[in-house]
Amino acid sequence: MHQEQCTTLTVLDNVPFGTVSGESLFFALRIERPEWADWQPGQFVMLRPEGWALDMMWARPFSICRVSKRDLVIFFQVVGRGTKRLAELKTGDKVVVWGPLGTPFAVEDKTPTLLLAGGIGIAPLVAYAQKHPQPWNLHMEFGHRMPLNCYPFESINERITAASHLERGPDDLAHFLDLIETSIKEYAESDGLVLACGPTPFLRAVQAFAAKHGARCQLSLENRMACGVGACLGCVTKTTDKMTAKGVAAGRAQACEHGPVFWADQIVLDED
Amino acid sequence: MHQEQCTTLTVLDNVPFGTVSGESLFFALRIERPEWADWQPGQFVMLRPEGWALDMMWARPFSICRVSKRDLVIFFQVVGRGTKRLAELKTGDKVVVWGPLGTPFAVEDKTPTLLLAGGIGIAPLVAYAQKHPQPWNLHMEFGHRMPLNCYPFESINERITAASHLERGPDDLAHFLDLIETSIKEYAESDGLVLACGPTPFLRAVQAFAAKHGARCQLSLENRMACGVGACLGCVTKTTDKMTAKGVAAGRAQACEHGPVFWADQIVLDED
Amino acid sequence: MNMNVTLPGSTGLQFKNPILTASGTFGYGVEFAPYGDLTSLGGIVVKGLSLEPRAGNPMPRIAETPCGMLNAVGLQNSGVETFITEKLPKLPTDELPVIANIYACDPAEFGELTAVLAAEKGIAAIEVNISCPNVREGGILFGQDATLAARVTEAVKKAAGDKPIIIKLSPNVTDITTIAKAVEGAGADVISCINTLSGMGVDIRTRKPLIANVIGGLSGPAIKPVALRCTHQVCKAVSIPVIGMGGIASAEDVLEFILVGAHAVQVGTSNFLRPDFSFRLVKELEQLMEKMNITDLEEFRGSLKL
Amino acid sequence: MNMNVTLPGSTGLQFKNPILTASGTFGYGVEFAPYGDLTSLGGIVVKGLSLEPRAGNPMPRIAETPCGMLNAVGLQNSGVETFITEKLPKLPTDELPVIANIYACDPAEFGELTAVLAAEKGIAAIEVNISCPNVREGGILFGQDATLAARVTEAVKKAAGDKPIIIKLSPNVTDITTIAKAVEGAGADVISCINTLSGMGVDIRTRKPLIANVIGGLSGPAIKPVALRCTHQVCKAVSIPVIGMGGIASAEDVLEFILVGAHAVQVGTSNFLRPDFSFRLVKELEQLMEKMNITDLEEFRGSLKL
Ligand SMILES: Cc1cc2nc3c(=O)[nH]c(=O)nc-3n(C[C@H](O)[C@H](O)[C@H](O)COP(=O)(O)OP(=O)(O)OC[C@H]3O[C@@H](n4cnc5c(N)ncnc54)[C@H](O)[C@@H]3O)c2cc1C
Ligand SMILES: Cc1cc2nc3c(=O)[nH]c(=O)nc-3n(C[C@H](O)[C@H](O)[C@H](O)COP(=O)(O)OP(=O)(O)OC[C@H]3O[C@@H](n4cnc5c(N)ncnc54)[C@H](O)[C@@H]3O)c2cc1C
Ligand SMILES: Cc1cc2nc3c(=O)[nH]c(=O)nc-3n(C[C@H](O)[C@H](O)[C@H](O)COP(=O)(O)O)c2cc1C
Ligand SMILES: Cc1cc2nc3c(=O)[nH]c(=O)nc-3n(C[C@H](O)[C@H](O)[C@H](O)COP(=O)(O)O)c2cc1C
Ligand code: FES
Ligand code: FES
Repeated sequence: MHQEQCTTLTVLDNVPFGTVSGESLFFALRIERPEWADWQPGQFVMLRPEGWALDMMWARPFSICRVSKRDLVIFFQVVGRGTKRLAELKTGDKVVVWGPLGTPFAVEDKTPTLLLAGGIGIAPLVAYAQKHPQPWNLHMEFGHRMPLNCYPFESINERITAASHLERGPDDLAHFLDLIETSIKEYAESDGLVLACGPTPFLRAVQAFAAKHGARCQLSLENRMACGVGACLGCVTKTTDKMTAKGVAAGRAQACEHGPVFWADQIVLDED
Repeated sequence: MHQEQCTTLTVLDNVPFGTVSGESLFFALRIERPEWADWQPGQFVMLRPEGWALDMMWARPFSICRVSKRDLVIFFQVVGRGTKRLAELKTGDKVVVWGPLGTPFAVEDKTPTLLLAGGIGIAPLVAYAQKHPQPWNLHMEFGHRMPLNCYPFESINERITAASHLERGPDDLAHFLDLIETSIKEYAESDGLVLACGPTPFLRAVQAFAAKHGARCQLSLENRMACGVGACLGCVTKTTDKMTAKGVAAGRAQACEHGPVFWADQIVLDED
Repeated sequence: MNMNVTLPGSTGLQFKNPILTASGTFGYGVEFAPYGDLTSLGGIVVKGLSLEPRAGNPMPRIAETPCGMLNAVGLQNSGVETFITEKLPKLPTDELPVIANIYACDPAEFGELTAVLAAEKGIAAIEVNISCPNVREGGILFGQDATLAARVTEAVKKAAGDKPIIIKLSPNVTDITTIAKAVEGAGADVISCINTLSGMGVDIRTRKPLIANVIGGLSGPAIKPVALRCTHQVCKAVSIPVIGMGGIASAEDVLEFILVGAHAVQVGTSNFLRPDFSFRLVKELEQLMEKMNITDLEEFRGSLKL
Repeated sequence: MNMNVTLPGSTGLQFKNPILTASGTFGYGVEFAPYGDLTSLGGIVVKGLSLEPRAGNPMPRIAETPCGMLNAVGLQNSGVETFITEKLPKLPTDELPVIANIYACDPAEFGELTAVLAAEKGIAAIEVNISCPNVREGGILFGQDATLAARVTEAVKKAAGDKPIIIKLSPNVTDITTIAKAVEGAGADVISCINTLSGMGVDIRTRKPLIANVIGGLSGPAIKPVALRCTHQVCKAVSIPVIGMGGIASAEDVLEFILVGAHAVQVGTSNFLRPDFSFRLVKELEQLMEKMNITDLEEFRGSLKL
């Protein structure tokens, strides 16, 4: 019935993108293509190097950024112990991968669709722009703190319009949020679609603007995950009474199964 | 006062030796030369790859097989989890190394010296033959179960005589032990020196023969070790009342500090 | 080769191999169906059930630790009724022993819950969580006090009809054998051990606990030595069968628990290493037994040389 | 930056930084002198001492486990007299607080041992191991029973003169706070926690236990969540200072124990990762504090947000 698979795949290469004070913190990890029948943007994989032995038990979730005939590419940022060790992966190393997992972003061919990306949250939206049947209906606003060449901004489908905003301090942030609110309001008025992925404070702002202006909006969450398949209940998000997904009970939905993409009005974002 | 050091070194290469049913189980691991003032055959290093993170906490002890201007070479056999992962080490990987540790083999320039090696126990004796000031006084008997090309037998100092014995079953073993007993008896009669390194049952046989014929004999033990510096008391061996080493008390001596090389009449070998 | 396990006594419990999955780590089974054949497992123990739906603990609920993890999921579940009507029918219960894991706040509620499940043909046995350290309303107490543990056991036994009952012990006690003997005396058919160790983690940057509940349960290979010690002690202390668990991550680990006397094992946290972990483990155990010339597990069981 | 630690109360104990080395993992200090400057450490706790020499447990005594190890060394030592005459003079006791760790079979012997050490100028404090799970003659009992723990504490306190006494607690109890309060009440100046968890390992091929003593003590990063939970609970339960330990393997780990309220920490099993581990840790802690803008540890201590 499902099509998820779990396989051990070989790393093709692990390419650093840009540098921050001389350090490489962003990588495009390219691995053998898994034998998937299909996948959709917004879905993710769980990935765990075999070399981790038992020290770190959990795989890490990453958005699918690109799948070609030969490879699967994810794009990641070093933030902690796991991603630090992912950065050390070399050609020929083995990784365990399962997926494609989760609920993808809504695709409405003819609807004007606004893509809001914060930092590394750009990864699934790169895939979205690539796979969309009518990309001329898409526009992206991308806010980031690190130099632009740290992110796969260049590789965004050329047929969509996209603007990037470097955030150097509170003023830049305020400006970016204003801009986002204005855009969300516009898209709401034309019954457009707003899709957002990024850090939680960013998603909280988007959620508030969408509620205020009545925009149809989806958010992609990055909750901590252990199993990735809906079993451990570690990644749940609180739901509102607007939640309609089948199988969601007790006001809690697993982000790995019923998300990571949720309709903004169906969830309550946690405090941290 | 001491000269041991602990440093992080780079792997130069990790060369498989021979194969057993198609599998590589023996390796010569070559790493950067540590900055040691001096070392002596029979001494060992503790070695732990940085990539082990916290999963396996202990370094593993290995005899020093060769030290040149450029490199330090150890020779190892895959027997368990740790050595299996050592076999995966690649050029450029980092290993933590401390040493040279322990008490070396006795060197008596002019004394006829018999080297008894069992399997991977050949490693420190390769170093011994290489460094001995008068190698023409040395003779080696080498017993092994795996094909000869699995071991560094070829690289033994050409100026010593050496015989190898493949053990295919109980008959070969009995024959080898007979031969060893005869040799030990001969060396005992000429007040020679007998040095042995190999699996515990082998050492136990050598110890018994040496006692029986009154040979001056040293054994190199391979006890399980955690610290390598005499602190954890995990590697101790029982001692006899002939033990004279300073600081040994309560009938127990740390193999890492007072050994790994002991006079055969000063220790009691454990049951397993 | 015989991997078959029949629990002695009147339980009638049979597994086609000794590998079961542990409660809370394998969902309701269906989540793992895309990754392997559920009926190849010895059995599954489903996520803890309560009489009424529960929202569980606040987030964050899980944190990774060296060779293990902490959890304070706190028994989020949609209640026993929903389980019976929505989840159970999806499972191949004819070919797969499905064990219900239950949790309640007092012996009477334990009894009520048991009665509901006892009526279900698809349920092979009932595992009683007297040891959950996560829920504040007394959760930890049942498992840490011999008298309370016995009282819960009696209440469940009375309501269980002919369903075997398994009491799951906590390691967070001074002497686990006291509790084991108490629940054996009170009528337990089987003991399973261990539940998680009481642990904690903090984030030095936010200065907050890693999980909202502050204290959570530690599981995974980190706790295997403790689990093996508990299983060994319990096997020596009681004469009912024991199901061992705690940190199992390889076929060797499975045999370790059987060597100290367990009849079967459960795999928990390792299911997160990869979702096909338990399915692969069944095959690896078969290969290992072959390599080690173990033709009958019952012969190997408890053969530790002391 | 102020890494200095002064224990409150009448103990007079001062460390130049909060990093001490744990008993049994750092020998008598001298073994590690070739790898770093002993006086750069906050202090060292030497291997457990007894009144008479002891041969310790049979071999094998140690086994590696996931993110940890088991040990049943069993207090091999050449007796307190030999320590005083042969080991202590080799240590730079003027610049380095050297803490003696002691073990005995009954309160009277604990007292006798303490009296011998109390006379030594070079000893900064006495740490009392009431929690060793390795020695069969009652070792485990003192630490698992509040009354016995208090009795040992009183005996040691009476004999200690003005030397501060540190009681080291075992985690192998249902409620560690009961024991903590009992030893505080009996006059302990400081509590250290935790000693090892009771664990076990077996070899499926030889069918024998991994360590000859069958049951041993589990230590290392595997137990850090349990150690942190115990330290947190004890810090809340008592008002005397607490030294935390269990699985510390990084500067972050040190701050975690201080965050839950510990005044200082001890590093054990991680000394086996590399013999210069503790020396490096002191420097790493300094760097981390700088990076995190912690100028005073006392301000950071116990600032966990609950
Ligand atoms: C569905 C999904 C898709 C994702 N896609 C991407 C992607 O395409 N590229 C990318 O770089 N990252 C992505 N992330 C986030 C990524 O999974 C985390 O950055 C990573 O797991 C952190 O692991 P770590 O061991 O380095 O950090 P840790 O040491 O575990 O933690 C470091 C910090 O990251 C936080 N963290 C830990 N785990 C997660 C997690 N699973 N998600 C978010 N934060 C976490 C911690 O709370 C902590 O603050 C995605 C997350 C999810 C859930
Ligand atoms: C002083 C000394 C010098 C040595 N020199 C060499 C050498 O030059 N080449 C070489 O291949 N090996 C040498 N050894 C043995 C080597 O250290 C072990 O084979 C290795 O530690 C096993 O690690 P593992 O993780 O693969 O095995 P494990 O999985 O830990 O254990 C596998 C088996 O090896 C045994 N074992 C574990 N640790 C040790 C140990 N430290 N010593 C002996 N047996 C152990 C176990 O009891 C078990 O039976 C030496 C040992 C010592 C003490
Ligand atoms: C995320 C998670 C949820 C759990 N939920 C339950 C539960 O609902 N009921 C229960 O009895 N045990 C529960 N447990 C405990 C496990 O069943 C098992 O006893 C424990 O994790 C030890 O095994 P392991 O080390 O193999 O994981 C849970 C464990 C984890 C990791
Ligand atoms: C090999 C070894 C020997 C030990 N010996 C003693 C001892 O003699 N006295 C004692 O109080 N604790 C002893 N311990 C316990 C440690 O001091 C410490 O409490 C425990 O290992 C937890 O810390 P860790 O996880 O950092 O190792 C020993 C631990 C190990 C690993
Ligand atoms: S990660 Fe386990 S339920 Fe989502
Ligand atoms: S290995 Fe620690 S004393 Fe020898």
